[in-house]
Parts: sequence; structure tokens; C-alpha cells
Amino acid sequence: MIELIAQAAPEFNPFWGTEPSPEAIWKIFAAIAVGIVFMFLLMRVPTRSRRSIVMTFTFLSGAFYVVYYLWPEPINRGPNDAPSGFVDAGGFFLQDALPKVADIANVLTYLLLCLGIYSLTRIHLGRVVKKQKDWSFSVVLLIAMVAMIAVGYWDYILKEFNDPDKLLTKAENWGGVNYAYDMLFDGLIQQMDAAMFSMIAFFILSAAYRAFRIRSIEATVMMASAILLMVSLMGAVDYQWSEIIKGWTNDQPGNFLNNFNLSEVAGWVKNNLQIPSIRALEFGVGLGALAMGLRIWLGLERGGVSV
Amino acid sequence: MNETFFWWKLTIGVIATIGLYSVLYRETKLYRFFEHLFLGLAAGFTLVALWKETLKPLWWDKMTGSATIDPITNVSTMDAPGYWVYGFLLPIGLMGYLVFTKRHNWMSRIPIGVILGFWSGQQVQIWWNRWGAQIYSSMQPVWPTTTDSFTRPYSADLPAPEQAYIAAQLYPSQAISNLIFVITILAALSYFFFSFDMKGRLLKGSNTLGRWLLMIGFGAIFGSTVMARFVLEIDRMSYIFVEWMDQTGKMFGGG
Amino acid sequence: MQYLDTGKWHVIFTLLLVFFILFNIWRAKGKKDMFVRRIPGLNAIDDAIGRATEMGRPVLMVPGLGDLNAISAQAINIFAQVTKTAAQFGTPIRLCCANAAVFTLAQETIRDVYQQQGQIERYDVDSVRFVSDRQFAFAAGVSGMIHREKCAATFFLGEFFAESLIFAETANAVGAIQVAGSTQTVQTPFFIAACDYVLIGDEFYAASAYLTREPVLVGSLVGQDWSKIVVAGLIILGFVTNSVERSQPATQKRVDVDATADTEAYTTWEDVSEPWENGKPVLKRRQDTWLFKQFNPFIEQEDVIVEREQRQPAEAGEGS
Amino acid sequence: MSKPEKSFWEKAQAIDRRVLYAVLIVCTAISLFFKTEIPVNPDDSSKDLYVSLMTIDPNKTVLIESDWTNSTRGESAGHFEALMRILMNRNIKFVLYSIADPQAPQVARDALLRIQEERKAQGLKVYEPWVDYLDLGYFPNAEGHLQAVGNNIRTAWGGRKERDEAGVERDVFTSPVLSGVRVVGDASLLIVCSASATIDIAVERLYGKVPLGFMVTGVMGPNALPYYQARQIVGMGVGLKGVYDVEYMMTYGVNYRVEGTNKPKVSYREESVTIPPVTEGTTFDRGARYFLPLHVALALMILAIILGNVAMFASRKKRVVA
Repeated sequence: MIELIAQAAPEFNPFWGTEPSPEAIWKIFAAIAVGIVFMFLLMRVPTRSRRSIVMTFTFLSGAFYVVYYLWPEPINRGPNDAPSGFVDAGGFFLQDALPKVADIANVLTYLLLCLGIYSLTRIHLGRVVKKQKDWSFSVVLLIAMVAMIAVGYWDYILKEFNDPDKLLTKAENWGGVNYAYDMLFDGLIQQMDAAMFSMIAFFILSAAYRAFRIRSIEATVMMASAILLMVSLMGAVDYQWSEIIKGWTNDQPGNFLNNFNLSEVAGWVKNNLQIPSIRALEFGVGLGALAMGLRIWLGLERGGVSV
Repeated sequence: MNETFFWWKLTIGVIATIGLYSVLYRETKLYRFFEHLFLGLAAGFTLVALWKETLKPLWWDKMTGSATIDPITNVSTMDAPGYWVYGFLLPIGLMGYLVFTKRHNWMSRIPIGVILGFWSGQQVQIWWNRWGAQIYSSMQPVWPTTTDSFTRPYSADLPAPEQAYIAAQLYPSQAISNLIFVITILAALSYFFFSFDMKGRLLKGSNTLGRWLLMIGFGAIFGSTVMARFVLEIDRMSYIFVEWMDQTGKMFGGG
Repeated sequence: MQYLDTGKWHVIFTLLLVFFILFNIWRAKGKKDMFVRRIPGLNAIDDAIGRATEMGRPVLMVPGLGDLNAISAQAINIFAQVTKTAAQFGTPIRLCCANAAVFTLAQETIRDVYQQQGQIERYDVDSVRFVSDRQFAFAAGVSGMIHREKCAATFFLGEFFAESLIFAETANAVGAIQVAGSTQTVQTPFFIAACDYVLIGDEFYAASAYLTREPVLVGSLVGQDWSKIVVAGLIILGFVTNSVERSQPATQKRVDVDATADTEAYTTWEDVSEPWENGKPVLKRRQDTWLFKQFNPFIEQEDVIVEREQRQPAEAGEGS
Repeated sequence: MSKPEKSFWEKAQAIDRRVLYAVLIVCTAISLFFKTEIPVNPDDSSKDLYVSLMTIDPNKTVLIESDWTNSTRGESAGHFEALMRILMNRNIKFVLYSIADPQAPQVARDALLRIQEERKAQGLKVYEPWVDYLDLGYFPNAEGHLQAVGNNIRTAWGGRKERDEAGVERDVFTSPVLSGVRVVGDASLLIVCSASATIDIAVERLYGKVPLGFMVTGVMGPNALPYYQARQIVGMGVGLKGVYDVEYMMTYGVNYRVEGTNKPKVSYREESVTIPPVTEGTTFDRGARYFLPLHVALALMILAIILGNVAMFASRKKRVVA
């Protein structure tokens, strides 16, 4: 137990990490300031060196994971182990750095999020201002958005800061805002999600009726295996069929005919035809991703998404 | 309060569901209304979640760290150190916003480059974890270890050693299935050769066969996916016709 | 070096694949019009855009729901090609994104395309738009748009999930030509059922090589083919050796000991007590074969014991 | 030349899709009100999952990654509820966490609450937070997080605090649930109850470090199948069939022979295993309720395909004659 508590205490590098305290805030501001200065320096760089700058950023970020992969992983690491030798030390460093590095990509992604919302708002505000077709619906959109933001953050502040004893986790202690939030989120967003999702069932039905025609061998085999699978999913049919087979084999479990139970046949198709064919496809996709990854990482592409 | 609220919540959910379903009939004003309502709420929620679910836990908390102050001794213990360098991420992220500017839009490629870089690096790292075991499990033995019987005999009623023996054997039927497995994967793989022309009977044949086998695979996927889709529709029906009606009964049926 | 976590083999193998790809990219430098096998879906692009131009209706492009990664990047690469043609004809385009980072990249890339085509005045910032990052809000928004703007051609390329069929059927309802392809194998059958042209699996990655014939892209395509051949070869080697070995009598059995609270997992051999079971020799099991050993490295107990001196707990957690 | 009258089949071919939609709604809605127990032969993958759930060491903790939201309630809720019932019946401690969606934890919490209420009503043991289970909530950044868990679970979850039975906030690793867990492998099983591609991430980042079991929607089933076939996961329940399979096995046991019958209702390939039925608590629930409507829907689907083809051929023949 002692050992566990010791582990629970965080380890950190005293340079990057700081004790939570007022002066920590200054360090943070310093970091932001440095970043902004850096940004303005970048604005000055000549056009020809831009590509190499972007490529450097990409390369360095990719390099971490590649090194992490190639570097021997320290095994059996105890909570208070000191590294034994250089290789081990490197392994320790990479292991500790990994979670932090993993955050960076996400933080950046989310920092970009407002850009998307900006585009959405722009388009719909434009519609309202220009009184374009359907502008009234754009008003609905904007109102809904503002309402959700207001209620959402209000509810969040109530729950996060004004509720030390976590009373609001139970509905009976709720106030109006919490109800409003629950109504908007659970009552509307969630249900609309489910509604849109469930609509696919209808589309499948019509697509099947329209498109699943015996036109070519391909279409036919696809249809056949689809129907076989669907029938095997109908437990009752499957069971009745197996009962019939039991009749033929007079319930001899060893009998060869038992392999013709629907679930057996469907399972066989899955295991010996679906899995290998799809697996081959996935190999290709995996290799494609690997190749594309390498091209991006090493900046081998030009045009399209790369500068 | 609670019961009534719950009923209203259900009711509004039902109305919204019907509103969206209306597009199945035609793209009407009703659908348009609920579509824009949905988009608005979703966008709003995105902005709420942006701080609450992601930036705060992922960025702010880790940047500032956290400490608890013991109410009695008033000694502050650090739970997690603050990583002030995370502050540097803010300007990097903000560079993305230059995408709309005329002169500096190229800088938006920097955060994007970083994100893509991480992803690319990981590809090298995860490839084997994902595919290694699958490559191995594709190397199936195709030579039966025994010919006592064509299929694996039913061994439930036999003594343990017999069972163990039977379990360890590879019977002809299984061997044939394995052979089919291997042929399938090779044929399907051959369909995905792009850079050289498939000449010759064998290659052409395996290419076509590969495509058919892929279609069988897709059919099977279609079959089992259909289940999921229908269940969701059934669940909506139960939401409307069972849950909502029950609650309505409770509300008005004196229940 | 201790590659005890998974063994050395996989590192070498992965590096081999990496080498194949890079080597072929290097080899392809400067070569012109190399062979890429025909991909039907991609020949349809021009007809689709032409049709849209005649009808004066927009071309819709959706790079899927995925985060910013090579898949969405590849989708946008293809869309850049589509946009090139559209820009020449002056066909209006719509590119709907579900991820802000992807949106940023798309915005930047599409503008570049118009710039290079010298059609920058035709470029409308709002033609590339972010709809919602919530799967079904996105689905609702895009299908509403398909209905209202009656898109004449739709391109669904990238990581699609459940929404794939909503898009495909809606677009079908307004009679659009559809080119689709998803790296999500599970969605491909739905595209096949509902769309006119479908890129299956790897074809999606081959697309940009096919469209541009860039030596770099075609080169890496060759590298991918080499890698596939190696995988195929490995499988063939595997099923042959496995078939042989599984019918050989076993002398030792492999025993895997799981990880416990104070040690990692390790493996040992155990002699087969009686080599004959009811009159038949005991044969090698799956895990006794040579190949299994290659893929599941054999780790002795002593390998997993590493001596490290202990830090002082004080040092371990400063400020604690 | 006058246009020939359209035949029934030609009309059928050009049938308005809305008719199909209406039929589907009506049939499924009606069949919801009939409750029948349908006999099945559970899939092998479901059997493997259920058997490993019923045979794991009850003193070890089970990790549950709950990655579903309201939009896949139909299938995932069934899986999750069945899982809760099994673990609570066997009195196994568990940890709940989510990586797919910020809403996932709340949805899981509600489901857990439902089961708790149900068990309270049945007079069974009710699980206490901190003592019997931990609810760690949502971790953003799926890849990064699972990577971190595999690499060192104690640093990955180190910062998290929960209220213990006394209401004091403490590090989760001091709780009875996690105190025995040093590496992720110390957990007996990691169950991923998912409706999304997080199963791939789980395999990529955690395979070989802890036994994995999947409870996935029918959509993710085909994705997960190769992992099952390659023995990267111990077993999996797929879609509603998977839910019903598990409920069915809970009711009738595995390889369990009732006196006077020579064959068990559910037989398992490893004959040494025998699992008696679950005697206390609910067994048949959501799976049983939705299974009949599913039959109806699938039957409709097959009918639609067949009719579509018949219509095509019939009208084609007519055209040849005309």
C-alpha cells in the first residue's frame, strides 16, 4: 500500500513542470508571449523558406512516435526505479513524454474548432443580413446556438464551481437552468441524434428494393451472402432449421449434416470467405495509410494538401 | 415537477423525432426547421464541450496543475504539476486562424502539419500491432494431421484424454476450409495490385475471383449491419409507442 | 537491446515495408507516365462534373467524418483534382466538413487550386463550409442541403460511418451521379448498393496517383505492391511450414506464464511427459511451431528481470 | 403508337419508397407489443464472451470501456445492462471509463442506475461506488489515452480523484477497486462496450497487455470479427443477436443439462465447461423485447429484395413480348 501511495505522488521534471502557484501563471504567460513573438517572426520569413518550415514541424512531430517505436521499451518498470544506463534512460524519458505528446495533437485540433463555428455563423448571419432564401431558418439556427451556449455554460458553472457537495448530480436538487440544459441536450440533441441514426433503416430497405438486383455475378453473390447472413440472424428460423436437421440425423451430435445448420453455414462463410477477403482489403488500406503517412512525414508530396 | 418535466422532455423528443422523420415523406418546412434547430444546438453544444470536455482537462488543467489544501493543517499538497510549456500551444493553434488572411494564410499549415505529423508517425508504430497477429493467423495449416474421420467427431461423452487428443487434431474438413481461407486471402490480395498489368490466365483469374470473394465479404457485412440499423429503428418505435405512451398514461391516466 | 515487448522481428519487418515504399519513390523520380491499373470510379469524375455544368447545379464533396489524418488529407487531395476541373468549367462546388482542422486544410487547399487555375475570382469562401462536428447533425445538415440545392454530382470520399447511407440515398433521391469510397470497410457495401461508382479499399489511396500520375505517388504505389507481395509470400511460407510442422511429433510444449503484480509475462518449455497418446504420437500444437515463436517472441523468465536501483521517494515526487 | 398499359410488375418496380417506409414503421411498431421467447443457438463468439465472463477470477477487477451513446441505445444498452447484471451477480468489482464521446459516461451512469433500481426492487446486493465500482468518466484523446493506459495505467489514471465512502476525495488507486492494479494486465478482463471504431484503437494499443472482450453493435461486428478470429480478443457479443444470446445463456446456462434431458439447451465446444443458469435477478430484457420486431424487419427486408428482383424479371419479360 505504501508503495502505491508513493506512486500516486506525481513525478515531473522540475524545469517543464511547476508547482501550482501564482508564479506558475507568469511562466505560462511567458510561454504564450514567446509563442506570439515566434508567430510574428514567422510572418516575416521569405516565401521560399515557408515550405521547409512547415515540413520541419511535421517531421519533428512524426519523429517522436517513430523514435518511440524504435527505442527499446523499458520493461518491468517499478514506480521509483532509476534508469540503468543510457538506453534505459531514453526509454524512461519516452515513456513519460508520451502522454504529454499525445495531448498536443488534440489541443491543437480543438483550438481550431472555433474556426468551424466561425464559418457556420458567417454563412447564416450573411443569409439573415442579406435576407436570402430561408433566412428565417438561419435565425432559428443562430438562436438555438446562442441559447445552447448560454444555458450550457451557466449549467456548467453552477455544477463546477457553486456546488462543492455535488448535490446537482441528483435531479431533485436541480434549478431551472439545469432543467433547461437537460431539456436542450437530453430532450432534443440526443433524441434527434437517435432519430437521424434510425432513419438509416428506411434507406436500407429502399436501397435493397431498388438496387439489389441480379444484374451481374458480383451483384448476385453479394446479394446471396447478404440474405444468408440475414436469415441466420433470425434466431427462430435458424433454430427451426436445426430442429429439422436433428430430425434427419435423429439427434446424433456427431453427424456430418449438423454442419448445415444455418448458423454453422453463415459462420463458415464469415470465417473462410468474409474474414480473409476483408482482411486482404484492410492490409491494402493499412499499407496505403503507412505509405501516405511516410510521404506526409517526410514531405515527399507536392501540391494538393502539401505545400 | 420531476414527472411532469420528464413527460415534457419525452414529448418534445417525440415531436423532434417526427419532425426529422418528415423528410422521409418530403423535404418540408417542418424538416427544415428541425434541421436548423439541430444544427444550432449542436454547434452551441460543441462550443460548450470545447472548454468543458476538452480544452480544460486536456490543456488548462495540465498547464496549471492542481493542488489540494488540507483544511486542518492548511498545507498544500501538489496533486499534479503544471506544465507551463503547454502555453506555447495557444499561439501555434491560433496560426490556423490566419487561413482567412490574404498574406499569411500559409501559416495555417503549421498546426495542420503538426497534427498530420503525429498521425503519420503513429502509422509506423501501430502497423504491426494491428496486422502482425492477423498475418500470422492467416498462415493456416492445410494438411490434415489425421484421417480417422472427415469431420471432427463429437467428443462430449468421451473421457478427457480422448477429448484432448481430438481437440488437438486437424481434420480434413477443417484443412479444406483452411485451404479455402488461404486461397481467398491471396486472391483478394491480388485484386489490389495497382502498379502492374494483370496479364496471363492465372493472374486475371485470381483478380476476378478476388473481386467476387470481396463481394461475398461485403454481402456478409451488409447482412450483419442491417441488424444494427433495424434495431435502432425498433428502438425509436419503442421510444414513441412504449415509453412515451407509458409516461403519458402515468400523467393523464390517473396513474 | 531489449525488444521484449514484442520482439525484434516486427521492427525489421515494418522497416522493410518502409524501405520498399521509400526506395520505389526514389526509383520513380523523373519517370513519366508509369502504369496504374484502371480505376472505373475515377474516370467518371469528368462526366459527373460535365453533367453538373450542363444542369447548372453544384458539385458536392464530403471528406468524411474523420479527424485530420492521412485519410481526410487524401480525400482533399482527390477533391483538389475535382475542383481543378470544376474551376475550369466554372461549376459551383460545395465542400462540407465535419472537423474544423479538416475544414481549415480544405479551405487552404481549395483556394490554392483556384489560384493555380487563375480563377481566383470564381472562388467563393463559403463554398467550403463547416457544418457540424456532431455526426448526425452533420448528416441532417448535408442531406438537407442535397435536397435543397439538388446537387448534380456528389463525391463521398474518406472516413464515413453510419451516415454514409443517409447521404447516398438522399443524393439518389435527387438523381445525382455519385462517386463514393470509404476506408471504413463496413460502409463500403452500402455505397456499393446505393452509389454509381465506388472506390473499394486501397483504390482510395491509389486515386491521387491515378489522377495525377505524379512519380512520387506512383512510386509509393509500387512500393505498396511490393509490400503486398511480401505479405502474400509470408502467408504462403506460413501455411506450408505450419502444415508440415503440425504433423510432426512434439518433444516440448510451450507454456506462457501471464504477467502478475510483480513480474511481466514470460515463457518456458515443458517436456512432453508421454510422447504417445492412445497409440498415436503427440503432435505439435499451434503454439509449439517455429512460426508461432517468431510472431510471439519466446521470453525467458530471466530476461524480464531488470535490476535498477531505487530513487528516493522524495526525488520521485517533488513537492509531495 | 399508343403507350401500352403498365403491368402490375412495372408499377411494382416503380413503387414509391414512402410505401416501403410506412410498411416498416407499422410492422415493427405492432410487433413490439407481442412478447414471446424465441429459441436460438447462440453464436460461438457470444459463447466465448459469456463463458469468460462467468469464469474469470471474481477477486480481480474488470475494466469496462463504455463507448456508446443514446444514438445506439437499441443495441449497446442491452449489452451494457446484461454486462452489469452478470458482474453484479458474480460480485465482481469494475471500473467504468469512456474515450469515445463526452456523453458516454452519463449514458452508462443512467443504465447502471436502472440496473441498481431493478436489483434493489428484487432485494439483491446493490453496488456501492468506490467500494464495488469506480466511475472515472470521460478521457479525451482516445489513441493517446489507451496508449498511456497500456504503457502505465497508474500515471494514465493517476490524477483522477473520486469520493470514497466517507465522502473524502482520494486518488482512485487507493480505492478497493483499483488498489490491486499495478499494470493494466492486473485486471482480469477489459470489456469494450462500443458503437464506434474505438475497438480498433483498443486492439492497436492494448492487445497482449490485457485480455480484451468486445460488446459491439452489429455494425462494428464485422470490424471486430478478424480480431476474434485472430484470437486478439477472448470473445464478443455482436448486435442485438449478441444481446439475446447472452440473455438466453443467462437463462439456460452453458453445457447445463436439466435432469432427464441428454443434451443441454446451449452446448459449448469445450465440454469441460459447465455453467448453470443465473438464478437471481432479471435475465431476459431488452434483447428479448426487440428480437421479434427484428425478425419482422429482416423478413421484410428479404421480401423486398425478392420482390424487387421478381418485379424486374417479370417486367423485362413483358417488354420482350410487347
